[in-house]
Order: sequence, then structure tokens, then C-alpha cells
Amino acid sequence: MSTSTNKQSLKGMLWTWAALTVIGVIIGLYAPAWIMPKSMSNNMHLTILTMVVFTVAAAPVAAGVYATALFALTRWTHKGNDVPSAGPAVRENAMVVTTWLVVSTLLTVFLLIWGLGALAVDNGSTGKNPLVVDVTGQQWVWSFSYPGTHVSSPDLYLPLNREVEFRVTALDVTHGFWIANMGVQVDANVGTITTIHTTPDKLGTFDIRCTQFCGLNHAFMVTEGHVLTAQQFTSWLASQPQRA
Amino acid sequence: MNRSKSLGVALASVLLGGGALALAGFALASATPHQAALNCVPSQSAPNTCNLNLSTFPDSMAGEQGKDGGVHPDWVSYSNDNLVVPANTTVNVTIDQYDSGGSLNNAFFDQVMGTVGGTATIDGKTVSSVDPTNVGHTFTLRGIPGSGKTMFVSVPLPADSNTQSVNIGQGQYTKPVVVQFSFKTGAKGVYEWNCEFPCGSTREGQFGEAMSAYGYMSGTLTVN
Amino acid sequence: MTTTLEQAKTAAIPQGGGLHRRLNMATAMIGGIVFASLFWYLAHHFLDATSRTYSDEVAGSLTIGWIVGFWLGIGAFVAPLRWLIGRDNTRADDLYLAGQGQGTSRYWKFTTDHKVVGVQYIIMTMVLLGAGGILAMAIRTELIVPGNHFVNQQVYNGFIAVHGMLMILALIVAVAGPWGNFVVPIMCGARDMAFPRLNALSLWTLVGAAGLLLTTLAVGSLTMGWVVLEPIADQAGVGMDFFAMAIIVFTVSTTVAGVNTICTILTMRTKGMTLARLPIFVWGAIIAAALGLYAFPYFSLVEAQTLMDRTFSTSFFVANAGGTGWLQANLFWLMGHPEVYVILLPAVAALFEIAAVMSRKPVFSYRSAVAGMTGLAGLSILVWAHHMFTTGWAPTLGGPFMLTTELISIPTGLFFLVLIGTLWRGNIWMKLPTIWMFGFIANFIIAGVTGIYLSDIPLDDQLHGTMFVTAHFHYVFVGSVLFGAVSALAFWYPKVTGRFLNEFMGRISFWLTFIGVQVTFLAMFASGLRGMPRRYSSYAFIFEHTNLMTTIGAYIIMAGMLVLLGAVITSWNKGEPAGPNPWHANSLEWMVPTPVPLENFEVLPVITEDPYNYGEELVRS
Amino acid sequence: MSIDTHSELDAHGAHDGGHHEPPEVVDGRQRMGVWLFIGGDMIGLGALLFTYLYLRGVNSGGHWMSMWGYTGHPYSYYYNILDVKGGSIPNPKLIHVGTLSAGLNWLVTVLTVVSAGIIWAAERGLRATKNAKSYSTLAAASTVVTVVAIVFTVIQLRHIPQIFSAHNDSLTMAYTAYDSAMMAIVGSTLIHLIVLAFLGLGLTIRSARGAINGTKWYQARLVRFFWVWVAVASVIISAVTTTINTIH
Repeated sequence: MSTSTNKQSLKGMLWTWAALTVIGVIIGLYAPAWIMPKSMSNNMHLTILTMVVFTVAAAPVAAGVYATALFALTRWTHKGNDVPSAGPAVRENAMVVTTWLVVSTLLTVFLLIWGLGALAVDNGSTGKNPLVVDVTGQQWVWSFSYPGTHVSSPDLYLPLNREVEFRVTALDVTHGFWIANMGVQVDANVGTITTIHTTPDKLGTFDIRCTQFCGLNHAFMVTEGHVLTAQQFTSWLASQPQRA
Repeated sequence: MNRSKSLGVALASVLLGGGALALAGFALASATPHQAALNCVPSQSAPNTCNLNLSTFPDSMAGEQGKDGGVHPDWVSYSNDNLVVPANTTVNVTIDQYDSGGSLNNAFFDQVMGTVGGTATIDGKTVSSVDPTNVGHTFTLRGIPGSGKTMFVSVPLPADSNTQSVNIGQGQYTKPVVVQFSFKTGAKGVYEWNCEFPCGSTREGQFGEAMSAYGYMSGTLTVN
Repeated sequence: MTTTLEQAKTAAIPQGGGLHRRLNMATAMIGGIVFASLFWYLAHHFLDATSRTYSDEVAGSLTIGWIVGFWLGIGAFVAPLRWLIGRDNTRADDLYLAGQGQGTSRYWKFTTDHKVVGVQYIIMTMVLLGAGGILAMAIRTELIVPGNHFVNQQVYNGFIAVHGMLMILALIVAVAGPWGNFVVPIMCGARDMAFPRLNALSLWTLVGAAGLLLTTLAVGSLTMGWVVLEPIADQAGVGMDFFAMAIIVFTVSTTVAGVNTICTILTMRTKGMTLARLPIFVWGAIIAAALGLYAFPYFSLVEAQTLMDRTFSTSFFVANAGGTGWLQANLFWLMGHPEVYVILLPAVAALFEIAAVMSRKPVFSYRSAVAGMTGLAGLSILVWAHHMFTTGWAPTLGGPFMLTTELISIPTGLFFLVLIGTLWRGNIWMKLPTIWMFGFIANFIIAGVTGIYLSDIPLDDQLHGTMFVTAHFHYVFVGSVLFGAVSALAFWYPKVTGRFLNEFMGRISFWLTFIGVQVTFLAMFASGLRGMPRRYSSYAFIFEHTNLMTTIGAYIIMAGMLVLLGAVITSWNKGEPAGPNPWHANSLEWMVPTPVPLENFEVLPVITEDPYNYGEELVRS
Repeated sequence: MSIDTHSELDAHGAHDGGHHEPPEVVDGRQRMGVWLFIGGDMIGLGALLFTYLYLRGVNSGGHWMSMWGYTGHPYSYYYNILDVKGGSIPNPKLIHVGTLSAGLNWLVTVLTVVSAGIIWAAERGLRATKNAKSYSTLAAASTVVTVVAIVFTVIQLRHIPQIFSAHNDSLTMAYTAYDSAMMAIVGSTLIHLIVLAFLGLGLTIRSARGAINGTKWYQARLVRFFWVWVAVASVIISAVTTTINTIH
């Protein structure tokens, strides 16, 4: 293989890489928001943003591998039915290995820093007068009660723009409490209370699904939730039957 | 082997294998037990209304599940698991509750929820909740997941403390608690219902055995 | 079968073998059934029938009876008993056990020859993959449309549990089983494995475990996923007892196999076969074996605890008696994550080997390959809690486990470097193994990138427990490991049978499977992103289109796998003859004749350099 | 790969039961195998102790050593009461279980250590004096000590208290978390001791029949490795389970 064809093929590979990277970035920018459920909370904004950032960051790496593989398939394959002669006997290239390691380490460090930052935001509670909701999972129904109000309900009702603290537990086996539109998920464990915070910021209806396999009717352990304005929420609470 | 022969073998593999799989699947689907449908009987007196009669037994000898023996005759059961009702109709349900009971693990289910008027009639008395320490079973019906067609009906069935005995088929039971309630059906579809009183007699949460097996303490409500 | 027939003709059946002469798979099955019945009867007769755990006690006894009887019937106890009474095997006994002169029948016996065990593993893997695949098709058939139309929830739940476990077992042995046994000893320049009888034991123990696992569906509702989640596994029917016992027995098999592989590679290498000259696949085999040795005791213990909770009413996972489901989660994932690499590493290492031979180049950066595999194995034992980010267990450990998990992308990146570097400007021979290797590269990128999402806790809070996770690990297991396994099968098939795997059918199979994988699992990613949890027997209407696509894709994969099966069966006797070294490769397994004679080498070779000297003779001369 | 043929090397290999390979080579290989099995067993012990310490640390609902129920009778006793009265037993009491006998634990440990010591001393004697007969006698003695340890282990197992609990329709005999963890640990000890008894019996018979003698003592050493490991494990188990058990 002459030097000129080698350079040419490398140039072609670079173009392929660039094109694939652009495709990857476009997918990264638009696909998550298009496919994922409508965001209804601060956590969900962060979730979608993280998805976008990670996809964009991964795009050049994946594109590099794909571009090389494509070139291997089109330019470096042996034609004919005989046994191919040997390729260049390159066993090691310290520069390439070092560069590869440095780049992948840097990418990992970036992912980690982003992840830790997002984790701090995601799990943090602002502590400003959160609405506490007790969530109880049992096979195969969720029930919600609002401490201090004697109200409990098979559906979840939340006020807009107020932080909610879910205190989640289960009565029989482990269930998974997940609001897909809000990017919050935590298991409901027997004998333990796990908490999770979120702040709904869009009015509307959402589904609560069980994500931890819980037996016969696992697929039907779905409940509707509603985000109401503060006023609507207060009047909903008042309209509910009081329990001792 | 030449190409065309290879292609032939490839096609034969897919056809033979796929055929065998399809046959196995067909056999499996038809071997899955299915109870006969219990249709809601249209009411003579009121329009757009029908009547549905169910029972809950401490065993499964008298209901559909165990009438021809059944695998677990000693498990608690509803009389039917395959209920069929028309859409946009008021369904009057009468449940004869023959089983004893105990405490609910979640007192939430002592409420009558989602029925017409939010009440049920138990042995002639109209109530909106019952004693959570003396419940036999519940009838809890819910909507199709994520379809927007929500329906949530939950009625507690108090434990049967009668002593007078009655005979059903070859079995002897105590005189039942009669629970009556009505609910309105929504859109067409298959809805799932089950009992939320942990009566499955296994250790963890007591939702095993009859509670975790199809056709005993759970079933479907087909709205069409 | 050429290998068997020719050997059957050339060698006389040696005297000796003792009891082994009369034992084979049929007697093992009979023994298993007789003892299972006996134990069932005894348990039925003597245990307290009023006890709540009675049915589980009876089922547990039955499973113990099955495995004891199976071992007895296959002859696993002959050697220990002969050892006990001081009557060791003679050379004639050992040769008999190795299957000398016994033709095809040795494939159904407790045969110690590592090549026979390798072929038995090929059959075993195909049976397990086939059974798991049938269940996969059943699952996808149920999910074509919302609602439970094909089977009910109860049957479906059993399907997902057994499908998962069967496939995991199949993939654990898919590469390490056939090729770790068939080629690794030859690659090292050994005459057999270090402990040939233990080798046979590990295979037949696996068969016994698989028998138990396959019967679970018939005997009772399984209300848990393949992770045997607690406390819900306590609620399951007696099928759960079979399931747990199958896994305990399986871990015996993997432990024995792991010890054997490590000892073989460390102590049986021929003269001059230094660690630096080892074919890279041998490194993959030993690292995976060591990792398995570390991981599987946890599995054994956690299943024993599950079984104890169910039969003796202990309270390991019962919250109101002091137990906790998190104990199960910890023990399970202490095993579960290393196990992923026990599955992955042999496939990756085989692909390194194949990439070098097929692109006619040395393995690029052999040191990076070894370092990458070792690093991955080392890290994998520190990442288990990333499976528990959303369980609520120890939220403060989230950060550290996120760190260890994301570090995994560095050694994984090295795998790509080695593969790409080996292909780089090579003279690539586009044969069946190469094609499947390219499929691996394409799929493994997707598996890796989606793995990064899941290692990030805020994203995992959204994606955990959804179809996204399912799609991710199916890209790892189907898209990557299965492609690697088929590549390895196509590569070493000529060594086993003396014939090529049918190239044309293999290519049809590749395209069907490759396209099927993309359709199936890209659509599954979409389902998960939209919000569909995994292990659902029915789903909301918003998931209809993606699920339909997934099912169509799954059927295409099935067609691809059926074509491959057809190719494997028809090529065995009728394939194009291949000769002893069809790929013109340099490692030792290609230097011995095909079929490989018993004890492999007439005279043990002495090694002076590694097998990757493509293109170097020219440079030197 | 360049290969030089090397005719000096032996042409018979794996299936000769070590007749043609030098015994040192076979021994080295088997030694590594035994160490690897011991390594796997160490992970198992680690997992057992993890279970024990984890359950104690979590102490779900304060139930590490206590449970609601009744104790003192077998299941059938309560079953009969329930059958006759047709109802459930009222008001279960909170029952506290005590720690299992530390003395028995340590007795088993001491017996295991003693048997390991005998095996070790016997092996040294065999290698020094080449007297297979006295080795056989000592191996038999060691086996007997192990069997005694097995008996005490079974006694320990039988002393784990069961508690009867009744919730609605669910009636069961159950163990507390502490009892469960101990049952697993003592059960594991029992299995190990049975393996030791088998190995000890094998050594006794083999040395009596000449399969182990003054020149062929490798197997005795392999068994000794495992035996000593079980003794060490037994010490670790007893130390952990008798010092870290109650919650203060």
C-alpha cells in the first residue's frame, strides 16, 4: 500500500467519521426529547438534558469505531479466493495506545463530574415546605395518603410548583415506584421507608408504573396521577372523605 | 453443497423450525385454562342496567375453578374469573361472601370506592366503609394501564361470621354475607380485578398460592 | 461424525473402565428419576403434612434425589468411591474413560477427553439456547398486542424467569464451554485438561441442572424474574424450589470447571509456552474462569438462602422477622455483575484471536488486550451496587459506585482499540467468522454507549427497570456475546468436524440475525424510553407500535438462528472438507491433525514464539 | 508459531493417572487445584459472614433476635389447637431468642482444630518415619474426632429455636434473622465436616492398603491443606458469631 493511497483513505475515513458524528449528534439532540415522555418536573428536565449530553459526547467515539469498521469492510478486505498474504506486522503503537487511554479517561472523568453534579441536584431537597405524600405499594395497587389531612386516595394528586417528598413503602413484596414523566424512581421495600423528592412544574395527568417485578398482575399496577394548581389541589383535598 | 441447495436447506430450516414453534405455541395457547364467561344479565326493571352475581368461597370446590376437581381444591376462590359486561351500563353486583377473614394489611381497603354513590349494601345496610379488622376479601377492579380509561372500584367484603350452614353442590358452607353495589362501566376493553385482602396463605405478604395463581382470587372484566 | 468414526476404527476399546462401562446418559436419567421418586416418596411419607412448607420440603427433597440419582447414574461417584477404598484407576481405566475406541457412544457418557467434553458443550449450549429461544418467541408473541391473549399472566411470568435464566446459563457456557474445553488445552500444548474427570463432572452436572431448570415451568408458577428477586420468590410455587436447586447445582459445575481451566492453563503449558506467548483466547479463558470462581459462591449461597426461606421457614428475606430483600439484592449482584464479564470475556478474547488470524496481522497491543480483560475483571467485582441505584439501599454509596461503574468504560475502550487496531490496514479475509465479528463490533458500540447512560444515577432513576435496560443487556448478550459465539463456532468448527460451516447459509443467518437484532432491540429501547417497564405481560396503547416492531424483529432473529442450526447440522457430515489448518493460522490447535487424536500430541511441542508472527518472517529474512 | 519437536519429553500424558508424568508435576497441579477450591470456599465463607453481619447491622424492625409469635411446641400442636377451635390464636407475644451456645460452637471448633492437628502431625510423621501404619491409625483417630464434631454440630442445629407465628390465614414455624444466619453457618460447618470425615476415612483406608505410604504422601498433604483451612474457617466463624451477636 503506497503512502498516497493511505493518506487518501485516511482522509476519506475522516470525512466518514465527521458525517457519522454529525448524525450521532443530531440523534442525540432530538431523539431523547422526541421519544421520552413529556417532562413534568425539574428532575425530568435534568434527565433529558443528561441523555442529550451523553449521546452527543459518545457520538464521536462511536462514529470513530464505525468509520474504521466501514473502512475495514470496504478498503482492507482481501479480494479473491486464495489465502490472503500477511498484513503489516504492527504489534504495538505506544502513541496510539496512550492517546486512546488519555481520551477515554478524559471522557470518563467528564461523565463522572457531570453525573456527580447531576446527582447532587437530582437527589437534593430544597427543604422549602415540601408536601409529604405517603406512598404504599401492595400487590397490585398503589395507595397514597397525605399526612396531616386524613385523606387517602387510589390516585395521586399533586400541586404545581411545590416540592413533593414521597415516602415510599410496601406491605408485601418489593415494588418500584416510578413516575415516568418526572424522572423519579425508587423501590418500595417492606419494612423500610425510602424517600424521593421532585417538584412538578407542568399541569396535567401522568402514569405511575411499578418497575420492580411484583407477581401476577405486575403489568396492571398502574395508577394515574394529576398535577393541579395549588388552589385546585386544596379544594380536591377538602372534597375527599376524611378518615379517622 | 452448492448455493441453491444451501438456500433450500436454509428455507427448510426456517419452515420446519418455525412450523414446529408455531405448533407448540398453538398447543400452549389452547392448553391454557380458560373459564367460561359469566355474562351480566340485563335488568328487566331498569334500562341500561344489568345484574352480576358472584360468590367468594373458602375453597374452590363450588366455583368455576374447581367444579371439575381443580388442582388446588383447598384454595380460596371467587366463583368466576371471566366477567363480561356491556359498555356504558350500570352493573349491579351481588357478591355472596362465604369465607371467614381477619385484619387488612392496608386499612385503606376498608373503604367502598368507585361505586355509584360511594356506598355498598351489606346484608341490607348501606355503608361507605367496614371494620378493617374483620374483612374476608375485597373486590378491587382497575383500569387499563396507561390508556386513560381509568376505572377504580374497590369494595370490601366483610368476614362471614354466620353459623347457619347451607349446601352448595356437595360442599357445606356457612350462610353468606351478601354485599351489593353498583358501578358504571366505561369504555370497551379488558379490565383486571383481584382481591386485596391478603388471603394467600404463604408467608411473605400472604399473596402467594391462590392470590398469585390465575383464576382463584383474580380475574378479568371484559367490557364490550 | 468423522472424528468419532475414525477414532473408533483405529483404536481398540481398552480393558478397564469398571462400572463406567455400563453407565451413560440413559442410566443417568433413570437414576435421576428413580432417586427423585424415592426421595419424593420418603419426604411425602415422613414429613409433617400439616406444615405450611410441606410442599416445598417435598419438592426440595425431590430435586436433591434427582441430582444424586443423576450423578450416580452417570458415574460421578465411581471415582470418589474408588479413591475411598484405595483402588485407583489404571491407565486402561483412564483410557477407557477418555473414550478410546468407543465411537459416537462416548458423547453420551462420562467421557474425560476434553474434545468430547467440548462437543458435548456445543450440544448443551444449543439445547439451552433453543429452549430459551422458544420462550423468547412465546414472550414476544404475548406482547404483539396489549392484553393477555396468548397465555395468561401466570404462565407469562414463568416464561420470563426461565427464559432469562436459561439464556444466562447458555451464554456462560457458550464460548468458554465448547472452546475453553476443545481448543484451550491444545493451544497450551497440553494432552488434556488438568483434571479430566472433573471436566466430565462439570459437564454432566450442568446437564443435571438444566434438567431441573427445564422442569420448573411444568411444576409451578414462578413469580420472580431471573434475578430471583426476594421477597417475592417466597411467594412462588414449587417451581421455585426446582429453580433454586438448579442454580445451586449449576454453581458446582462452574466452580469445578473454573478450577480446572485455571490449573490447565497455569500448569499444563508445554515447554516454551510462556504467559506472554499464550494465544489471547487462553487469557480470556483464564480470566473468565477466575472471575467465575470468585462470583459463583455468592449465587450458590443466595439460592440456598432462598430455598431455606421456603423449606425451613428461615427469615433471610422476611422483613417482619429481621430479614431484608436488600440482602438478596447485594448477594445476587455481587455474583451478577462479575457474571456478565464471565459471559463477555471469552467471546471478546475469541474475537481478538479471530481478528488476528483473519486480518493476517498480530493482535494489536497484546498487552492492552490482557490489561483490558484483567482490568475489566478487577473492576467488575466493585460495581455490583449499580444494579441497586433505585432500590433505596445506601444512597450515600451512589457516588462511589457510579465512579467504579464509569471506570469500566476505560478497559472496554481498550477492547475496541485492540479489535480496530488489529483490523487496521490488514488484509482481511472475509469469511464467516469475520462477518460475525463485524456484527459484534457494530452491536457492542450500542451496548457500550447505552451502558454509560445506565451508570449515571439521575438517568438510571428514569431508565432502571424499564425496557431500556432490557434492550441494553440484550445488545450485550445477543448483539455482542451471541455474535462472538457464532464467530467462534464458525472459526473452530472445521477443527471439530474437519469441515467448514456452510458459508452461504452462515451469511443468510448473519443478515437475518443482524437485521433482526437492530429491529428488535432498537424498538425495545424506544419502548423503554417512552416508559414501558420490563417484565410486563401487557402494556399501554402508547407502546403498541414499538412492541409490534420488537416482535417482528424477534421472529427475524429466530429465522436467522434456525438457518444457523440448519447449517451446523448439515455441515457436520456434508460440509466442504477443511483440512487441519483451514485458516492458515499459527496457534497449536491448527498444528495437530483433524480429527484431533486422543491426547492431541504424539510428541509435545516446544514453543519459541507467539502465534501472531504474520508478516514477520519476511521482515526477519 | 515455531515448534521444535522434543523427543525427550514423555509421549504419554493426561490419561495415565500420573504414572508417566513425574509425581512432582502431578502433585503441583493438584496442589493448585486444592488451593483454588479453598479460594472458592473462602468466598463462600465471606458471603456467609456478610449475610450474618448484614442482617445484624440492618436489624429490620428490631427483629434480629426477636419475632412476634409463640414458642415451645411443634407446628402440629398449634395446628391441632387451630383445627379444634376453628380460629386463630389471639395476641402473639414478642419473643426474644437467645444466642446459641457459644460453648458448643467453640467445642466444635476445638475438635476441628484438634483433628487438623492430628492430620498434620500424622503427615509429618509419615514423611519422617515412612510408617504408613501409624499414619493410618492417626488418620482414623482424626476421622473419629471429626465424627464427634459432626454430632455436636447436629446438636447445635437442633437447638436453634423455632417460633410459631399466625397472621390471618398464614400459620408458620419460622426462625428469626439471627437464627436463620446461624442455621446457614452451622449447616455449612456440618457439610464441611462431613467432607472431612469422608476424606479422613479415605486417608485411613488408602494408607492401610498402601496407596499412601512413605514415598507417596502427596495426597495426604492435599487433604491436610483443606483440613487446616476448615479448622481456620471454624475459628473465624466461632470468633465472629460468639462476639458479634447481640445489638446494643
